[in-house]
Amino acid sequence: MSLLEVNNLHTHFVSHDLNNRLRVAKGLNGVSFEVDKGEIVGIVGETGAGKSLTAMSIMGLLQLPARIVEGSVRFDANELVGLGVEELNKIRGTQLTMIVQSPLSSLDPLSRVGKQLVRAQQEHRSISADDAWRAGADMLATVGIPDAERRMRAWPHELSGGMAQRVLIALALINGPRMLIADEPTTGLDVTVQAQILDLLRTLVADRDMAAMIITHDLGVVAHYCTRMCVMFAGSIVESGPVRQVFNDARHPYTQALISSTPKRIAQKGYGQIGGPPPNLYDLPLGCHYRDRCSRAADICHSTPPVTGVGDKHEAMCHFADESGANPAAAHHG
Amino acid sequence: MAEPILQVRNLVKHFPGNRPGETIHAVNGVSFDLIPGQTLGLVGESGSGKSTIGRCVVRLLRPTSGKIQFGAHDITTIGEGQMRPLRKEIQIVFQDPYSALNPRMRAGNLIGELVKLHSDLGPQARRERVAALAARVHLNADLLTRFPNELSGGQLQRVCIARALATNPKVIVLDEPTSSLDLSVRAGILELLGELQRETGVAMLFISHDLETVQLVSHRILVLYLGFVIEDGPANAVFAKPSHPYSQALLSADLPPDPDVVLDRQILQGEVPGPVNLPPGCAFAPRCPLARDECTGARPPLVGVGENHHAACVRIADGTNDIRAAQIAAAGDIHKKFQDQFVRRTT
Amino acid sequence: MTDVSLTGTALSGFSWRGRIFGIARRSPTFAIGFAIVAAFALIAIFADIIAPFGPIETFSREVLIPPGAKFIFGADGNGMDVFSRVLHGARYAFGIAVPSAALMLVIGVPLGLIAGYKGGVLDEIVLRIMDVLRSFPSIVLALAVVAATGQSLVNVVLVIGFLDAPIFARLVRSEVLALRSSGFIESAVAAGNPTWRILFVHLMPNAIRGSTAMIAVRMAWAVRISATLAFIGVGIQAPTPEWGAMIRQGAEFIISGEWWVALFPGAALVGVVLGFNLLGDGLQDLLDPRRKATGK
Amino acid sequence: MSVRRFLLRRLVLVVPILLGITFLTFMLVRIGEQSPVAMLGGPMADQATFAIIEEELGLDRPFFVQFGIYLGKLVQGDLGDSWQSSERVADEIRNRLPASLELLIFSVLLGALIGVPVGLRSAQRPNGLFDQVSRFVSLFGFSVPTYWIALMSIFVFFFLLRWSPPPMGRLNIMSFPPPRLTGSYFIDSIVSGNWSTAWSALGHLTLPVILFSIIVAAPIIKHTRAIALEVLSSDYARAQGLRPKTVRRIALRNAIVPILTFIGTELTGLLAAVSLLELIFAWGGLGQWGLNAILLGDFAAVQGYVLVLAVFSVSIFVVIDLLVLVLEPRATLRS
Repeated sequence: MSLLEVNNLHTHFVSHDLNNRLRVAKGLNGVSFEVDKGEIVGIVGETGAGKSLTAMSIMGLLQLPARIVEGSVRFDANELVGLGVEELNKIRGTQLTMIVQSPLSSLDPLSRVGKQLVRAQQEHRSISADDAWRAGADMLATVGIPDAERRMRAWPHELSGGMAQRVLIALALINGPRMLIADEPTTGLDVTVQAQILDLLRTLVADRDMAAMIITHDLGVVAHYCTRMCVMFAGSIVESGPVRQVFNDARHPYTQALISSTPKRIAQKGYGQIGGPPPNLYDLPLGCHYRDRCSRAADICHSTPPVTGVGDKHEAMCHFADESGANPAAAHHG
Repeated sequence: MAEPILQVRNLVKHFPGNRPGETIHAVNGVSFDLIPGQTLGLVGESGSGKSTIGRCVVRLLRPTSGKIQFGAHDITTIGEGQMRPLRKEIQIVFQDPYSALNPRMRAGNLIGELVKLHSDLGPQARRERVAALAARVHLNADLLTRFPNELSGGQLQRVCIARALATNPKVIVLDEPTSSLDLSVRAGILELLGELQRETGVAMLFISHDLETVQLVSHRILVLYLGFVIEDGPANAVFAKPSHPYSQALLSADLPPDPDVVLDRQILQGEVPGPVNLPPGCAFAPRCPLARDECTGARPPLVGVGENHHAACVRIADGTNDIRAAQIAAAGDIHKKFQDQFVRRTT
Repeated sequence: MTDVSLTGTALSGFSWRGRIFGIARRSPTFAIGFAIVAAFALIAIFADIIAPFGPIETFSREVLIPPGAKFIFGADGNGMDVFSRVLHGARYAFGIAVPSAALMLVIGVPLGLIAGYKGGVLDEIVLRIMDVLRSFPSIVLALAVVAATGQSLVNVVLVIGFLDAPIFARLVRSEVLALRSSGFIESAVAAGNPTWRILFVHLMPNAIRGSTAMIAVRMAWAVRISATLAFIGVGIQAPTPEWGAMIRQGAEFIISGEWWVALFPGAALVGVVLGFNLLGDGLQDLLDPRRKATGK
Repeated sequence: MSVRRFLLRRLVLVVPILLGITFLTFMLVRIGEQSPVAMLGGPMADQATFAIIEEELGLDRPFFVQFGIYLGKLVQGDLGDSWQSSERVADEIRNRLPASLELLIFSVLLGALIGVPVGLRSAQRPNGLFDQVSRFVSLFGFSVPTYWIALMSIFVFFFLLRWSPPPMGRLNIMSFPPPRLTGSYFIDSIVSGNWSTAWSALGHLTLPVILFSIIVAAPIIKHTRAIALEVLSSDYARAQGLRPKTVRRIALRNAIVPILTFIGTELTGLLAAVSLLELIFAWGGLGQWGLNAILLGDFAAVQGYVLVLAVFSVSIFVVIDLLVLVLEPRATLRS
């Protein structure tokens, strides 16, 4: 049994438009995946594919009009969907934590770093303020903040972007979680700082025997920091598998298009398939959602494609998943 | 080589800081040429002044000093009234197409606006011109009646490019034109830009922090750090043999989207300092693993390291400017062994 | 959380019924406010037809009659029908609110546009005026000006319009400041738009959105302040059927127990002002779905 | 910047604002229709009498000379004399300001005491029943004219129920004002141990304070709710799995500064709004006096009244700035 098991998760946005017609945006359409101890799973996809929504659904942080209409999220064999805030908080923030986007807005502007670290501990267990303070300072040092004692007394607004991100990681790890979800942990950081943060994350996950899920739109991050990856499109995971396998033998045309659109591949193979506009979540086509943009589309694509296993833990949601396109860019020519 | 269409010499741009008496030194003496039919890539992290340079070139900002020569015109400090007729020659495409278009105007009118401002075409001729432009950027004609919020990011960026092309400009500044777009859409935009350059021979200034994209589209590259050019040269030469320690670190921090590439990274300590108080001497010295005492003295000049390839580092003279070589030499075999181990564990 | 694609939302199947219910569901506040304001607007238009008596028609032998069959809101100290007067009072409310709101916009919006976009001296002036007005209760200023310039409907409208114009100037100015550095204004400049086109074609339609809700709120204020002036005795004077002036008439009878003279015009006043305020609040909900979203 | 330098700078910046306001009122009262000359002279006076009065009041001199003389006296603390009461304006203000402040301060305290918790509670479950009701009540408070609600409650609580003393002044006729200490009859009489006076003062205070606190609470509810909502929906409050109680505490802490700033900016307007209430309850405070001065064209008195309002608001802003400095780590002393 895996640490985190997400099964057939459907999250919808239900609202009424100005003409009083019911509108349902299908944000997630049956998302299933697992994360095991020691793994770093990367979730990639374009804007609106449902990456962040997946994380929010898992963490129970959805705000109306978004809500889970079907499916289950099991963490360490405990069902999280439908739990009240009180029970959820026993897991959230201690065993399962999240680093949300935009580090600066994620810190309480009116509490010093140290106080926030102490508070995060005292919320979940009884620990003396002194002990919590010491643990906090140690954690700051662990995440690579020099002069940790002094930084404990800093206000959030005095931190640089990279520092703030480190403090957030410290906050997420302070209660010794078993799994960490990082939503675009390096977006907005400079390239040279990005490397520092990602290395830190990987080391921490390995040292602490944790699991992690990284949400990103950067295939480079997935390629070098994740063990497994899930490719999302229009609220579904269209392909998942070990990173190396997916990169070298992508079976879903969308994954193939993604990989072939990276500048490196373009430089080697020329321009591949051109991406179209994202599908309208209020009016998703029946069958394969990628149909309209797919060069491989056929009549059969009007029926929902099955999730087909194509290798060790490698699955793709495509009618043609069995056809190996060992060289993704070869399927198209620029 | 063709005559440059735009020459920038010693461009300096300062802004008043947040506190009284403070000065933000955004750009500190940058020179370059734009050649028709070629793309110059500006690379740098936040605070490197790359966007400021772009805005100075299209005269959205007035440079503090230096010179910008466009053809026969010195546009460095001319007023908006004199600049306006020249605007049709120098266009810009911004990073975020969602905010770069007036949300209250339809796509067709947004493109038509430029035609209207810079030509005497009647309404009918204008419509035809807009349709032709839309076709050229591969934008479906039925999208022209839509408002920006009814279009996707890729479509919006095509509208922006159509706007930039509407007046047949000689120079286009592209300020991170693909950063806010999804990967699969990015490629299409890059392809379109290349296609247009081949057709029209327009000179492009391509600003980006994404090294791979810059490498893909640029003929020449300028690497910026804290408003200084620390390296320039032909794109391939710079990527093949980065000479400034910062260029080396920057290039090594790149994550190629390919798990089979073995990373060999020189991770820098700390972050880019704010451009308020510039470090003395070489701006990169405080973070440079190779910094020597003399680095905090005078600012190092750009010296030739190859054909048309220059870098500003004092260590170039004695050939000790390679971070990796220096590290290996310093740490010896132990370091190398550790590094091998690390690489094995992570891949 | 908001990364839901809204592109290509078809607007087919429009129906008035659907639209009305849709708006009412999105913002009940707006719907109620709109209904109240519309009802009073109808009263103002058809006051002559609805009212049983003329607004200054006197029944000299029927002074201070409590509400009853003939005078459903009672009769006042001059023997006038309070009901008819309250109905006619609606005309003064709208007669002040609408033109003064128009005046606020005509003065404030261009001022804010130019001040925000051009900065410099004009911006300084607008800011200083705002400073003065901020440290200066508007009611006192209105009172002083009306007391100085004389009591007439036109004066009241002018004073209210001029006093509130800086509010819109500031509102538009701050929108412009936010928009000025936003991409589309930069790209409008880079496109070679002349300044007037940037101001009125590009900035105005986008900068004025935030003011829409404020118009309703300031109309509420206009109705209130004009009534207050009349109540104090500087604005419009009795026997004009203006609600503030009527409350002033009724004030002297309160301690002796003739409550109806002051109650009904005041209730009508509260109704209209509340209507405009609800309208403004609801407009804000409708125009800024994010506010609603975080509100949920 | 040190606090002292900050205060000094603030003072320097305030001078042109005060000067502007003074000039504006000086001009306004003089272009007015009411002329003290005509009023003082009475209906029977002839041109010669008018001329004498005009000369006595200094109104025959050029406008800017008059303004200069006024400013000269102002610098020495002389606000001139009220022609209506012949009292020194400075004395009148000193005597009447405490009455207004008593009403204002009690109302603002009560209003904040009602408004802040209600606003916070509203933000807990937005669009819930409590929220809907409190939003409506708050909008009602925005919309109801002070004087009208005052008249109506006088009718109910004085005329019908006889719970409230007659709306005439701050004490009943049998009581004498206590020795002046703070200027508040209620507090002063408690301090001096005069319980019956204190009881009477409290009785007279109750109705106007409750009424006014509703007016004060309305915008406070609205703003507290908006600010709290923003905090509650922010990332830091949600992702760390904090208990709702902790989130509420953080929300309150984050809301304090904007709420304080808001109350501060409202205070000046309230000092003016209270004058209508004073008028109806014959309170004898500054507001009532100022209103009358404006109506009668009592030049010096109007000037004095307006100046008090301006100084009051300016000092409130400084106090708020200093408070924010203490409570908000991001704040720095800037002009």
